[in-house]
Amino acid sequence: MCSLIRQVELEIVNRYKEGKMRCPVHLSIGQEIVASVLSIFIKKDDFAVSTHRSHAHYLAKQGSLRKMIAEIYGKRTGCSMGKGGSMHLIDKNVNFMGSTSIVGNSIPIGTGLGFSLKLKKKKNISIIYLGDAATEQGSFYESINFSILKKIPAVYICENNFFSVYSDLKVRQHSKRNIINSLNSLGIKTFKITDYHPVKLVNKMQYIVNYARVNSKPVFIEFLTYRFYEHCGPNIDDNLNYRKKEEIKKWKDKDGYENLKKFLIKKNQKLFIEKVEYLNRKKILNAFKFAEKSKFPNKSDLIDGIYK
Amino acid sequence: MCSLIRQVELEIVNRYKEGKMRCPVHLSIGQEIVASVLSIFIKKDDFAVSTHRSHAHYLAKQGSLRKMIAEIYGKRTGCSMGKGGSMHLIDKNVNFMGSTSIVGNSIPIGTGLGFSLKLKKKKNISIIYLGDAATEQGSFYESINFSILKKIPAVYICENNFFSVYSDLKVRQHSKRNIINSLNSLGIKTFKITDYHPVKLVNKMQYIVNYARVNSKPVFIEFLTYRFYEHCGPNIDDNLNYRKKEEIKKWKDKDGYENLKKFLIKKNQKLFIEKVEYLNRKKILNAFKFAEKSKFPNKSDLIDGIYK
Amino acid sequence: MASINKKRTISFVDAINESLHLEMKRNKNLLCYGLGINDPKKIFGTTKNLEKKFGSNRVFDIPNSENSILGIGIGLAMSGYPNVVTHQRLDFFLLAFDQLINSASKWFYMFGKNSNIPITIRLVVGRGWGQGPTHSQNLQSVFSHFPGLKVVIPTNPFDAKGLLSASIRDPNPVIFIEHRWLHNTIGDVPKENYTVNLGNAKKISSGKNLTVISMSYMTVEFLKILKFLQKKISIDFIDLRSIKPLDIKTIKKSVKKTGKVLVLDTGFKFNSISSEIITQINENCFNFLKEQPKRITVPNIPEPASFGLTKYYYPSLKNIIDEVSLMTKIKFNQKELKLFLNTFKSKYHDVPGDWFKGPF
Amino acid sequence: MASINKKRTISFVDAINESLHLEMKRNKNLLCYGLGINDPKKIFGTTKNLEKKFGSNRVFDIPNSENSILGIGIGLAMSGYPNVVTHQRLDFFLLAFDQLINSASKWFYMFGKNSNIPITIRLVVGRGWGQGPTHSQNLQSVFSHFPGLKVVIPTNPFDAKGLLSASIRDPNPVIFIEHRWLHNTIGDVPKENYTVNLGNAKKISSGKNLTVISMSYMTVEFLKILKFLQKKISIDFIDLRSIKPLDIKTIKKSVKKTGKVLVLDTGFKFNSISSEIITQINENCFNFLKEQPKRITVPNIPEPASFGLTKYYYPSLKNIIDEVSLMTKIKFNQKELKLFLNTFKSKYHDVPGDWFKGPF
Ligand SMILES: Cc1ncc(C[n+]2csc(CCOP(=O)(O)OP(=O)(O)O)c2C)c(N)n1
Ligand SMILES: Cc1ncc(C[n+]2csc(CCOP(=O)(O)OP(=O)(O)O)c2C)c(N)n1
Ligand SMILES: [Mg+2]
Ligand SMILES: [Mg+2]
Repeated sequence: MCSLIRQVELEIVNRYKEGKMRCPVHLSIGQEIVASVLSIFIKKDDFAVSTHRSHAHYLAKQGSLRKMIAEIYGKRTGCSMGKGGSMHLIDKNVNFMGSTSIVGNSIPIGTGLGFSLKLKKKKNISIIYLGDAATEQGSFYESINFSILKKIPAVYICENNFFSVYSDLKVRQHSKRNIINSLNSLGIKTFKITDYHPVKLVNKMQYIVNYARVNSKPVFIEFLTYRFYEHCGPNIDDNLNYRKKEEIKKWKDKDGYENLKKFLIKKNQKLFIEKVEYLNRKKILNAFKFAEKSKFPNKSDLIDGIYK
Repeated sequence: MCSLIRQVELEIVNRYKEGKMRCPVHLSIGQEIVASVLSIFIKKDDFAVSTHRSHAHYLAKQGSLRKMIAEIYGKRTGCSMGKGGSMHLIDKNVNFMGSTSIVGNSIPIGTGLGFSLKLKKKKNISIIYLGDAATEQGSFYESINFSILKKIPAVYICENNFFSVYSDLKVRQHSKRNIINSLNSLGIKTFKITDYHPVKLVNKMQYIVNYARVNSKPVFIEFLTYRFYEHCGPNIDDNLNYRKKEEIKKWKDKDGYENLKKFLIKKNQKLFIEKVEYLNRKKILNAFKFAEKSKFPNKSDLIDGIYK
Repeated sequence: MASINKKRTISFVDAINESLHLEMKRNKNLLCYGLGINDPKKIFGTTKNLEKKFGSNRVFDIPNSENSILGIGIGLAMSGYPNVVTHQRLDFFLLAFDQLINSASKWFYMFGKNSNIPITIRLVVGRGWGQGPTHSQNLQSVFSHFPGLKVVIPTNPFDAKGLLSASIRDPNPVIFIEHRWLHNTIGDVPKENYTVNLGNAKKISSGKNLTVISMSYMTVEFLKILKFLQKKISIDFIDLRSIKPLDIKTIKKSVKKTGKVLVLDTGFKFNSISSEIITQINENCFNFLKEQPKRITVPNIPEPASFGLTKYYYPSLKNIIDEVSLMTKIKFNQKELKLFLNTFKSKYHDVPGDWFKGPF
Repeated sequence: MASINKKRTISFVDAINESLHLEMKRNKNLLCYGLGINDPKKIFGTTKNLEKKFGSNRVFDIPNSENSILGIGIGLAMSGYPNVVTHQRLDFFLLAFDQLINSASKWFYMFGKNSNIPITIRLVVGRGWGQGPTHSQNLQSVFSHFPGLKVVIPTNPFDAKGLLSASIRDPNPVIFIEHRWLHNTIGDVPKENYTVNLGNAKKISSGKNLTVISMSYMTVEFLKILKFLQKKISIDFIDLRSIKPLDIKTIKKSVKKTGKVLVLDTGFKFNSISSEIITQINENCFNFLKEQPKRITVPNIPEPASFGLTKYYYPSLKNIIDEVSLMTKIKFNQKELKLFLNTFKSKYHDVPGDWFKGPF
């Protein structure tokens, strides 16, 4: 999964300059490991919602790759018929219920989805991806309060990449802020992921997801992570110097994707990797071909779908 | 102060049925002790903002009694020229900067006022009164985060009377929710007031206010308290049975106002009390006379004041 | 609807309550929630016995978190739980504007018709008795600007019940506005579960001199003077009921006939629904207009709390009669008019009726 | 303003930046803040060097908490710190609707003129390149509905600078809307600090056959075709600049002269500013109208992200010319028209210019 996501994103990078993907793209490169590990434990009937940076989350939920690429190309075959663009992905076939572009906006929606699972008495969970900036929104706090109150099986996953666009955490949150403890005191079980060793990570994630699923209770997980490309767009923007060179290097060394690869190679899985990458490659090229070949929506699609 | 507030509110109760105070009133009877004790340590240049239930806070900040009563009567001499009513009190002469009716609405505003003190490098504080329900609003959490970030001398005072209108805490917050610890982990000093012994209370309040003032840092205080009258209006609504009889009795026994009185009587201050009450009584009657005699705003006042 | 037996008089509040009961029975997945929904006052009585009947899983109180609460409702709505959320004042709901506009209103469109949001948002609008600037805003104009929302305002118990049931069954987000001063009005309401179509205005009277288009509490105001006016003037009186979709067909037909139109609106004048209606009349019936279209709205001023000011703030019956008189050039005997208006004089202009003693 | 030397060409972005610099210098208490205000991109360059010059106490980045941030700004504004807050998209600001409407807009009124709120809210509106439903909303109509707010939309660098300075000095809350596609336009801008009055529209051309009233990016669009149209039609072209207060005086004068009016609006049609303008024209110039007032707006549809759809979404130059032609009954040679329109053909309709390569 990790490999698929990385390869997809790199292909977007490659082709963006062609000017055919005419919409903002927020790439996940550097952050794929979060959703990838989670994907092992997500069931089809689990819900997921996400943010502007949702490619990884969508794919990790088994969202259709072809439809995602077509959406970015603005085609009628896109997952949102071309109307939403990269920031509004959906694949109801796998219960990826939508990503939205307003910071904090999808958190209550995912909470409501989780509530519906509770009401249906299903042993499923609702996964809510969010960034570090979203934890500054009132909707985050309000939603957590509600899911504690109603014992909602919601898994809040904060990918803390230290930045909101180019704004450092320190201009937004006090350095002594301890969100893990703070939320915990509200009555939600919280986890902070610091160890990225593949096996440990997988085990921990399994424990967490299981906890939410079995107890029908919300959990909050903070992942420290890093994005390698610019906030929005296909370029690397380290030339802007908003992040320290050493910091960037440190995180590139920690790259979950590369480490996973190394780990697998050590386990003599090199062939396996190559095979996966080859298959991914084929799948991706197919998806782009599909997107390119697909038609734009018709003029009549413009007015269609305001009301059901 | 406590006595003044109680007497004012009781006079409103007495007269409300006359139908001349034609606006909602949210009485503070039972909760006066909070603002009263605080009033000892508030300076004129300190700011204060409040909520729909603001009579006590306004008076404790030395807001003009006459203007408050006139406002409730809808008169032109009212503190808001009759345009705001009981839920929108202001007295800029003493830096009571406004109370507003939307739950959580005045919290960021008081935070901004506190920020201005910081920018002016003044040794003043900004007092922000709020109810337990307001701690469920995103604006509460967002404001606290901001005041921690910017080291704002804001004193957040939560009067937890266990109810939002007639809705019990338990339908709004989980019983394990520990707001004191939760906020503390965000980086704000927090206090919970449990001991209502007058001397201890006064000492504690002094310490808290001083802490914010001297260190220019925000603090959060939770007061457990109780309202004796209905949520809105001049009646006692215990007949609705939304609160347990024992609970009501327990809190009536704890009544800060009565206990203060008893305490003072023990200290041989009975005469003092009588004198204060007599003077208050005169002041109050005067204020009501002033309000009754004052004129309604003119027709021309209606359109005046949309823009400055 | 034709065969519905109409011989039972109940209040607007009870009509709302009945609709909720019938719809919750009809759809086992329908949820109802809101601040105070299960408290002793039961949202002015509109939610009484709901929890008792349908349980606290389906009828629940909520934290004071309007924005997230709407988001949660959206999540529930898209996963099989259509729902009704109630706010005791419209003004509180402004906190939820992000979820309303950026999510609910456009979800169906922006996700290529993958998920629709069947949610009904009941908003109560206050007036008088010191409601003041933050408890009295009539914002149908603002809601109606946004593609994807429907906006409904019933003015009598029959429509209240039928429109609420229709809103609940509608697969889209519907803003359902209840004027507080209508809650205690009474009218004939059948026991059965029935719906009133969203998007259909109601013709209250037929005439040929003047079209009056009205909404919300203004409809009740105009009803008070309709008979009096009809003695001399033949009036097409239209109660909009739905603001969006707007029933331009009914409006068009009427204005083409009368050539004169007066719009009564409870919103702030600037960019009110009345402006849109007048503009659409221009677009559709310009050559039929015998006279400039007129509107009566509240002024571009927040409602002041003072009893001494609300008197000037809200248009009076006399204001309306004068305007009608001016437009139709039909004069009324001033003495007769005065006598007539005196029958409505109550000691207090700021309450819906003498039964009202505050506080809200 | 008469003596201002106008011989210097700068961009809209630089004009905004200059106003901020000059005003911060002029008023030592003025604060500027917003998400990303001090980041390397400096809000499209509009805030460059501000922090360097005035320090991080007066120019600061903020947490992602739009609602409270506005409340904090209100608190600052009422205690001696007028301020400018910037949001990189208008859509994000919907989170702050409670503070905007229930506090800022009515504070001065509802507290009996005790405190005014000098705050300027800069909102950037996106278009094209997949901005889509949540990055492209032109909500001037909604803001303008509320008593107490002013709403300003400059369309060129000169006005951008002068209107921003005027907004900042205005003692009331002002919504200042910047269309993203205007940011890179250039124009003559004096170096000095000057203001352009809020509430005054600008007459761009004088004529007698037709009044065209326009705002925001539509003004730029119409400017492209003005000369062409003027070859045959004498046009009064008015750029509103301020939506509220609306300069009805200038509009009235013009419509009384021409008797025909076309309003160009960037908002959703239903209840757009164009409806209010047409209604006020009805109220003020009904007997001067030779023809029904017309409007061109975006449809009642959220902007779709797809390149294939935005093409149909936004009115084209041809749409506008056709409408003008229809209204004035003056026909253009179709071949000539085609040739003319071809001069504007760029490969992509969804970018402000060829320089734009994404991502936003
Ligand atoms: C309410 C709101 N404010 C501002 C923005 C602009 N914006 C887009 S992405 C983003 C950064 C969000 O940071 P974070 O949540 O940490 O996610 P990341 O981009 O780091 O993955 C911002 C501020 C927005 N989309 N919505
Ligand atoms: C945003 C909002 N939601 C709902 C209301 C209705 N309302 C008025 S007072 C109140 C209760 C507030 O409870 P709390 O903050 O605990 O204050 P208390 O009344 O107990 O002093 C509510 C819900 C409101 N005014 N604003
Ligand atoms: Mg981040
Ligand atoms: Mg309370």
